[in-house]
Amino acid sequence: MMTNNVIVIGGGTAGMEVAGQLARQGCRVTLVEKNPETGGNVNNWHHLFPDRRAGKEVIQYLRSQIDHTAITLITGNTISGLRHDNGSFLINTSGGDTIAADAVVVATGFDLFRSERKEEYGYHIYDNVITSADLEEMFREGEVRLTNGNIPQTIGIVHCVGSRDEKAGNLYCSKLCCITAVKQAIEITEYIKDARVYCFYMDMRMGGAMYEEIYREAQEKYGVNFIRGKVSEVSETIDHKLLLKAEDTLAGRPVKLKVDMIVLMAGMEMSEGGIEVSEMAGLNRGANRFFAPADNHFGSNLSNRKGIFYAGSCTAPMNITETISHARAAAAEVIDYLKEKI
Amino acid sequence: MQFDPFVIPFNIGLYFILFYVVGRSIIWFRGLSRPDKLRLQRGFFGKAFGQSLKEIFMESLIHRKILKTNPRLGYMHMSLAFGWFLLILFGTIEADIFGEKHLNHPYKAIFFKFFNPEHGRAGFEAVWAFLMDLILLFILSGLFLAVIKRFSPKVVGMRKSTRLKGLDKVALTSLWLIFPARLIAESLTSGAYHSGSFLTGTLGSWLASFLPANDLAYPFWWLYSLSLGTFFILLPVTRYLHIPTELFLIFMRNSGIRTGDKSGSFSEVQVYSCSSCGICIDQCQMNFAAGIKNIQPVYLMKAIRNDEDTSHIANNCLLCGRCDQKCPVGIELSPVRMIQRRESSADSGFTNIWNGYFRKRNHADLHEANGHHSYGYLPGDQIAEKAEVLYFAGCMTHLTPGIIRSMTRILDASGLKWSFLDRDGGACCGRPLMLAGQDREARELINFNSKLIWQSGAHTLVTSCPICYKVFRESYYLDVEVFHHSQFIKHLIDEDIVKMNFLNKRVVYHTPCELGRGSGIYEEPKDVIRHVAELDETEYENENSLCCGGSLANIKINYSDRQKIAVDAAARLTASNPEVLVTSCPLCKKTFSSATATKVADICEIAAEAVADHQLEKNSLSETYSLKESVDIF
Amino acid sequence: MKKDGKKQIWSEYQKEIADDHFFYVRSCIRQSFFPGSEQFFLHFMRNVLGKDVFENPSHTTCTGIGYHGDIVPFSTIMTVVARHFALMKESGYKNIAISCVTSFGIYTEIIETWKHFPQELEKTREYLLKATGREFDIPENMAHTSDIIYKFRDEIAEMAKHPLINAETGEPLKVVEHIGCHYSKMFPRSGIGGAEFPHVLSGLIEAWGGEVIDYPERRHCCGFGFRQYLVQANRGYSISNTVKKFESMEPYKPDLVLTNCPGCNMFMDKWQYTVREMDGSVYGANGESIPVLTYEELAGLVMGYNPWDLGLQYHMVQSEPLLRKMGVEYDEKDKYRTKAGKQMPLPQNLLNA
Amino acid sequence: MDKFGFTLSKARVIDLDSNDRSIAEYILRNEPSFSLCIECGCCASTCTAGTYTPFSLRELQILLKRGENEKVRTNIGKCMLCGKCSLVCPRGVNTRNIIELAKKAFKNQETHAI
Amino acid sequence: MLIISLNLMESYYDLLMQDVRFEEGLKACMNCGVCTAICPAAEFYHYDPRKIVDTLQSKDNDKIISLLKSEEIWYCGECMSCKLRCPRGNTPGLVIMALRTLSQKLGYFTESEKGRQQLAIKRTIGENIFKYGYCVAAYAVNPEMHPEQGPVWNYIIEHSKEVYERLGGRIDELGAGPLRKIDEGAKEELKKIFDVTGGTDFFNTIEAHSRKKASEMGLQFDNNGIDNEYFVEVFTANNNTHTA
Repeated sequence: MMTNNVIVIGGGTAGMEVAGQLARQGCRVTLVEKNPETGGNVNNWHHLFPDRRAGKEVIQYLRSQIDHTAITLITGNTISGLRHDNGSFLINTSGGDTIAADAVVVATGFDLFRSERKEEYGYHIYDNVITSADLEEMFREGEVRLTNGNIPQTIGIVHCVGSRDEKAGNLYCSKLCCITAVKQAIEITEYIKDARVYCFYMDMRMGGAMYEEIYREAQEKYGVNFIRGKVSEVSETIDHKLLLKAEDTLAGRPVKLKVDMIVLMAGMEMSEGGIEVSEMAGLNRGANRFFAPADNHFGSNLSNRKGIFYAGSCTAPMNITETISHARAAAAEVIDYLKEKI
Repeated sequence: MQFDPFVIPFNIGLYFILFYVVGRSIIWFRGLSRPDKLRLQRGFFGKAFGQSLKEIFMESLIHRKILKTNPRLGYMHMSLAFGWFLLILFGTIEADIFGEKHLNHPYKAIFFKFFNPEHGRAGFEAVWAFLMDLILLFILSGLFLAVIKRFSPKVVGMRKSTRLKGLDKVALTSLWLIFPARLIAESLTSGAYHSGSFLTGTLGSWLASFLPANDLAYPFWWLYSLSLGTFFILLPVTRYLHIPTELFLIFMRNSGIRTGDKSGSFSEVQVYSCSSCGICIDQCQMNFAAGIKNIQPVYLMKAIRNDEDTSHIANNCLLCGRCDQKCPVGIELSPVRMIQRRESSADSGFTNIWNGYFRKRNHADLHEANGHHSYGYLPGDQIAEKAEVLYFAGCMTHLTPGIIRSMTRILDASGLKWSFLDRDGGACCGRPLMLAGQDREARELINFNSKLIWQSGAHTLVTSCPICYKVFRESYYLDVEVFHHSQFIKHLIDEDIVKMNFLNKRVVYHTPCELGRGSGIYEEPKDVIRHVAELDETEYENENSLCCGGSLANIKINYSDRQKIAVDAAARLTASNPEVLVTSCPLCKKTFSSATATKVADICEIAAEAVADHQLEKNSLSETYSLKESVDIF
Repeated sequence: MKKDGKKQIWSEYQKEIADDHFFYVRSCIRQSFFPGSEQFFLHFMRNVLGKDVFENPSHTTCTGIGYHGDIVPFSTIMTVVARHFALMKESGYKNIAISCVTSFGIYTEIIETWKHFPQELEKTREYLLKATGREFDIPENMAHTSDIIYKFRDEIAEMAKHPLINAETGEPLKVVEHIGCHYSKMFPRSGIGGAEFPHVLSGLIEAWGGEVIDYPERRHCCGFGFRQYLVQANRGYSISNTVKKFESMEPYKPDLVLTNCPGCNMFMDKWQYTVREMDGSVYGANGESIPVLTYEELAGLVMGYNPWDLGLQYHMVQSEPLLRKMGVEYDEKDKYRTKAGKQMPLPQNLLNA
Repeated sequence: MDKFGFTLSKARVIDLDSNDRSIAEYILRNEPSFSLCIECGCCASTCTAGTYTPFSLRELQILLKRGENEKVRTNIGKCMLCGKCSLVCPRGVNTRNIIELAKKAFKNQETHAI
Repeated sequence: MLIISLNLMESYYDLLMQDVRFEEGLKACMNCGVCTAICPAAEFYHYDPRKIVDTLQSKDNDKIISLLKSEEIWYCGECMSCKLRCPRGNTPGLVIMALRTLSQKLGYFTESEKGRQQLAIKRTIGENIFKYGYCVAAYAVNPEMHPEQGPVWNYIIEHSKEVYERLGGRIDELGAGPLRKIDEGAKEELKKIFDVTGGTDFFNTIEAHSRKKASEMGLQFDNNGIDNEYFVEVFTANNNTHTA
C-alpha cells in the first residue's frame, strides 16, 4: 500500500497523540505547532486531576508517541494557507514551506479565557488576583506567595470565570474548572498549613471519574469552604487585601469576605489559531465558537470538509483523558478515509 | 491461746471490710425513696428473703446465668466464688470440730493448718483433710482458668476481656496469690509434719524432700495472710466491691425496687454490683460488628464509679437491650444508661414526664410542658376526624410508603371505620426525644398527640412503628387500646375479619428491638407470618434478636458504623438464604434494605399481599375505600 | 494596584462625543440645588470654547424621577423624551447634551428599547403625534455633560490656575470620584471607561493633577434609590448606603468627592450633615467633613473662577478646607452677597464653617 | 433620634471576617460529618417539624458555618429529633448529633464554657 | 380611570410579559446571586432580587399575587447595578419596575406599607410635573418635609430670589435658564402626553385605590394636597419590619 501524508495542525495533547497513532499505522505525518515546543496547554499544568500526576509525565508520554521516523515536527510555525487541489491538500506554513497532504487533522485545542475581560474581578489591576494557570506556575516554583512575598492565609477561589457568562460572551460550561478549583484548593492547603480556602461556585459540576470523591475529600479532609454564589465584584482594601462580594444563595443573604489572594478559574475558549484555521479552510463553528463537528454523536471527528478531521478540545472543552480518546478516534477516521480514497 | 503475728494483716482486712459493708449498706438504705424503704423492709421480712437467699446461692455462688451463656466462664466464676465459700464453710466447721474450743476467732479457721500442723493424718481427720484439699483444688482450677482468661480470653470462650485500672491490678494479684499461697503454706507445713492429704500432703512431702519445709512454711503463711488482708482492704476501691454489693442488690430487687428515671441508691447499688465480667461486651453488636469497644455497660459502670464524664459513652449506644438480657448480675443496664442520658442532656432541666400530668390532661394548651415551649408552633386547633380505628403511621413509616400502602389495603379490607391520623405527616411520638434524655420536650409532643387521639373518639390505635408503639403504651395516658400493626393483623386473622391467602414464600423474621425486648411482643408477628408464609428459624430469635443498626437511640454513631452493624446483622439473619427477610418496623426495613441483597419486607406488606382481592371489594366501605388496586411488593 | 490594567479597559470603552452644536437639556435637581454648575457648563462651552450649545426654554423634565418612582408609565416617559427629541429636531440639532445622569440613563434605555422593540418606537411616534402633533428623530450623538467636560479636560488643564495639587505640600490632592449608577451600569458602552472602572471623572482628576482614590465601595450606589429618598419613611435606606461609602473611603483621607450625578452629589453632601446629627460621625481628615463637588464646580475652581459664583457656598459641606489646599484665594465677605453685591445674613451651622 | 423621621439601618450582609464561628468549629470537632453537607435540602424537605413551621436544617447548618448563630439559637429547639433527616441524607451527615451539639454549644456559650 | 379586567384563570406571568421591561429583564435565571451580592437594597432590607426573579420564573400564580401584594417589591432603589453583572443578561431592576406597575394597576400596592407610599410620590413628584413641568423644583422642596437637607436649605429657600439670581436662576421668568418658568403650552403638551399614554389613568388608579384603602384604615383622605391623615400616614409610617 502506498504511504499517505497527513498534516496535523497543533502539537498539543490531541495533535501529538493523533500523529503518533497515524505514524504507527503507516502514514507519513507532519506535525505543525505554533509554539517553539510541543505540549500545548498541558505545559501550564504542574499537576493534573484526579490523581495529581505531574503534567510533565503526560508531555513525556506524548513526546514518546511522536518520536517516530515517519513524523516530521515543525515547531514555531503557524498555518498561513490551506488549499484543496485535486484530492490533496496544500498547506503553507508561516515558515514558508508548502506541504502536500492527503488528509488534515485540526488539533488546535483551546485558549484559556483572558480573565482581565471580567473587569469586576480586577485581574491585571489588583495585586494578588491570579488565575488557575498562574497558580500552577507558583506550584511549579514550589511556593505560593503574594506579590509582597508574604504567604497568603485566606484564599478565595472564583469559579466560572468566563464560563456560563453572557457578559463574557460564553454561555457554555467549561466543565473542568470546578474540578481544577477543588484540586488547587487541596494543593493550597497542602502548601500552606491552616490556610482558609473559600470556593465561590454556582454549581459544583463534578462530572468526571473520581471528581465527586475529590470534592468530598476537600470538604472532609482539607476543610475547604464552599459558598454557593457567583462572585459579583472584587475590590482592593487599604491594607492590600481583596474584598470579595457575593450572595450566599443558600443562606439567602449577601456575603463579604476579605482575602489575601484570589484565584480565578479561567474557562476554556476556542483558540485563536483554531479560528484562523477555520477561516482559511472554511470550517463550520458552533455558537460557542468551537469547531462544529459534522455530527454530534457519530461524527465528532468529522468536519464539514472531506479530508479535514478534528481531534481534541478544538471541538469542545475536554479533559486529557477525553482528548486522547478523541485523538485516537480521529486517527481511526483518518485511516478509514485514506483506505476509501485508494 | 493460739496466736501468731502473721494473722494480723488478715484480721485487719477482715474487720475493715465487715465494717465497710455494713456502713455502706446503711448509707444506701438511707438513700432510698420512702416507698422503696418500705419495699425493702417488707421484702426483708417477707418471702422475698427466701428468694434472695436462693438467688444469692444460685447466682453469686453457682453463677447459674454465666454457666448457661458460657460454661467455661461460668465454671471459672463458680469455682472461685462457690469454692471459696465452701472452703470457709468447711474450714469453720473443721476448726469447730477439731479446734481447741468452739466458736473460734475467724482466723483460726483460715489458718487452721498452721495452728494444727499435725491435723489430718488419719481417720475422720483424714477425710476432712481430703475434703479441704479437694475444695482447694476446685478453687485452684478456677484460678487457673482466670489466669488464662486474663492472657487469652478466647480460651474461656470470650472475644474480649475487660480493661483494668491500677488498683484493680493490685487487688487481682492479691486475689490470685491467696490460694497458691495457701496451697504452698499448707503443703510445706504438711511436708514438715507429714500430714496433709492428696494435694497438700503429696506436694508437701515432695517439697520437704529437698527443701527446709519447716523454715519455708512460715513466710508463706505470712504471704497468705497478707494477700487476704490486701484484697479485703482494696475491695471498696476496686471492682471487687461487687461481691458484697451484689448481695444487697439481690435483696433490693427481690423486694420489688426498680431503677426508675432518677439516679439514686438503687442505680448506685447496681453500678457497684457490676462484676466487669464483660459478657455485655460480647453481646454488644457495636463491639462485634462495628469494632466499637469502649462504650459497653461495663465501661459505663466503671466511668460512673470513677465519676468521669459519661455523656459520650451514655449516648453512644443503640439501646437494643441485648446486654440487659444477658447481664449475670441482672443489672438494669439500659435504664441506668438512660439516667445518665437525662442527666447529660443539653436541656439538663430534668423533669419527670408525669409531672402535673393529670392536671393538664384537659388543659387547653397541651403543648406546653412544665412551663417550657419548644413546639409552640404545633397547631392547637388541629382536629382529628372521628373513627373506630385510628392509624398512626409514624415518622419513619412515611419514608417507607410500601408500609402505608399495605396498611391502607388491610384496614380497608377490614371494613372497619378507620382514619389516618398522620396522613399528612404528624408530630413525632416523642420517643426519640426521650431516648436522648429530653423528657420535657417529649412531654410536649405526647400532649399534642394525646389530644388528637382523644378527640378522634377511637377505641383502637394502630401504629406501624414499634418506637411509637412503645411510647404510646408506656408514656401516653390514653383510653384506647394500642396495637402494633403486627398485633392488629393477628387480631384481624384470629377474629376472621380479613381472609388471607398462603403465599408459599420461605421467610425469616427479625424481631425489632423496641417491639421485642422493648415491649415483649415476640409471638404475634410470627403467628401472622406463619399464617401467610413459611417461617424459618434463625439463630437470633426473641430475646436473642439482633439490632438492625438503625436505632434512633444512638445519636453519636456515624453512618459507616451503622452500616457495618446492619450488614453484619442482615448477613446473620439471612444465613439460610430465605426469600424474604421480614421485620415489623419501618426503620429496620429501611436499614436492612440497603444492607442485604435479600428482599426485605415489613410484616404488613406480606400480609397485604396475602389479602384476597374479593375480600377488599366485599368489605370496603365506600368512604374509607382508598386503595383499589392490589399491592404487589415482590 | 496596576495602572496598565485600567488603561487597557479605558481604551476598550471610548465613545464618540460630538465636538459642537449641542442641544442642552437641564436637570431638575441640579438647577435647584447647584444651578451654578449648569451655568458654568454653558459659560465654559459658549464663552471659553466658543461652542454652540442651545437650550430650548420649553423643554421640560424628562419625568425620570417619576418614572423611577414608579408613578410614570414607560410609554409616558418614552413620549416625553420623544418630545425633547422633537424640540431638538425642530431647532435643527443632532447632538444632545444631557445634564442629568438619570435622564442620560433613561434616554439611553429608551433608545436601546426602541432598537430591540421597534413596535415601541412606532407606538411612541403615534402617541407624540397624537398628543402634540410633533415628530422626532433619534439624536445622532448623545453625551452626558460630564462626557463633554472629559472631552475638553486637557484644554481645561492647560488653562488651569489651581491644579489639584496641595499648595503647601506639593502633593497631589486625593480625590474620590463617584459615578451615578445610571451613567454606565445599565449600558457600559454608553460610558467613558465602561462601568467597572469608569474614566469619565478619574480622567479629569488625573488631567488636572489630582490622585484618584480606588476604595472598596467605589462602585456602590449613593443610596438615592428614588422612592427610598422621596418618602421620608424610607430615607434610612438612602443614608445607610451613603454612610457605607463614607466609612469605606474614610481611611484614605480624601480631600474631595467628585460626582457627575445630581442625586449623588446632593446626598453625599447633605447626608454628611444628617449622619453627624444622628451619631456624630465625621469622615474627613482632622474632624472636617469632605467637600462634594460637581465636575463643573471643580473645573471652575481649577480654572480660577470665584467659588462663590460657582455656588460652593450653597453646599452643606463648605469647601474652604479644599480651597485652602488648592491655594484658591477667596473673599470671605463676598461669600453671601447678592448679584448686586448686597450683603445677606449668614447661614448658621453649615459643615466645615 | 426622630428629628428626621428615620434612622440608620443595620447591614444584613454576612461578614465572614467578623462573624463568630466558634459554634461551628465546636460541632465540627465533635461531629466530622458536619463538613460533608452539600446543601441538597433532603433533610429540610423530609423534616417532621418542617410540616408545621418553617424549619430548614439545611439553612441552619449553613448559618452555623457562616457564624450567623442567632437564627440557629432561636430555631434549633424546633427539631423533634425524629431522625428522618439522617435517613435521607445522601452524604451520611449525622444530623441529629449536629442539632444536639449545637444546643449544647449554645448552652455552654451561655455559661462561657465552650 | 383605568381598569384592567382580570378573570381568575388569567396568568399573572402573562400580564407581566405584556410589559417590555419584564420581557427584557427576565430571560432565564440560574440563581447565581450576583445581583443580590451588590444590591444596595439587599444590603439593608429583607430583600433578595434573586429570589424574586426565581419566584417569577416559576410562573406560580399564587406566589406572584403575594409578590404583588408584598413589601419586598418596594425595596429596590432602581440603581440597576444588577443589570451590569447578571451572567444571563437579566435585569432584576426592570423586573421589579414591571411588578410595581402591575401591582398599582391591580390596586395590590395598597396591601403593603411600602406600596401605599406610591400615593405620596404621586402627590409630590407627580403633581410637580403638571404644576411646574419639573419633577423637582427648589420651591417645591419644603424644608419641613426635608429636615435632612440641613440648615443650608432653609437658608436657600428663605433667600431663594437672591441666591438663584446670583447663580443665574430665573424663578418665575420665561425663557432659558435654571428654574425658569415653563410656558403653559409646554405644560399643556406634557398633560396631553400623560392623557394619551395612560399616565393620567395611572395617576387616577393610584388615587382611587388609595382612597379606598384610606377608608379601610379609617384615615381622613383629601383628593389632593398633602395635609391629610392618609398622606402623612403613608409618608411617615414605618413598622420596622423591613430592615435587620
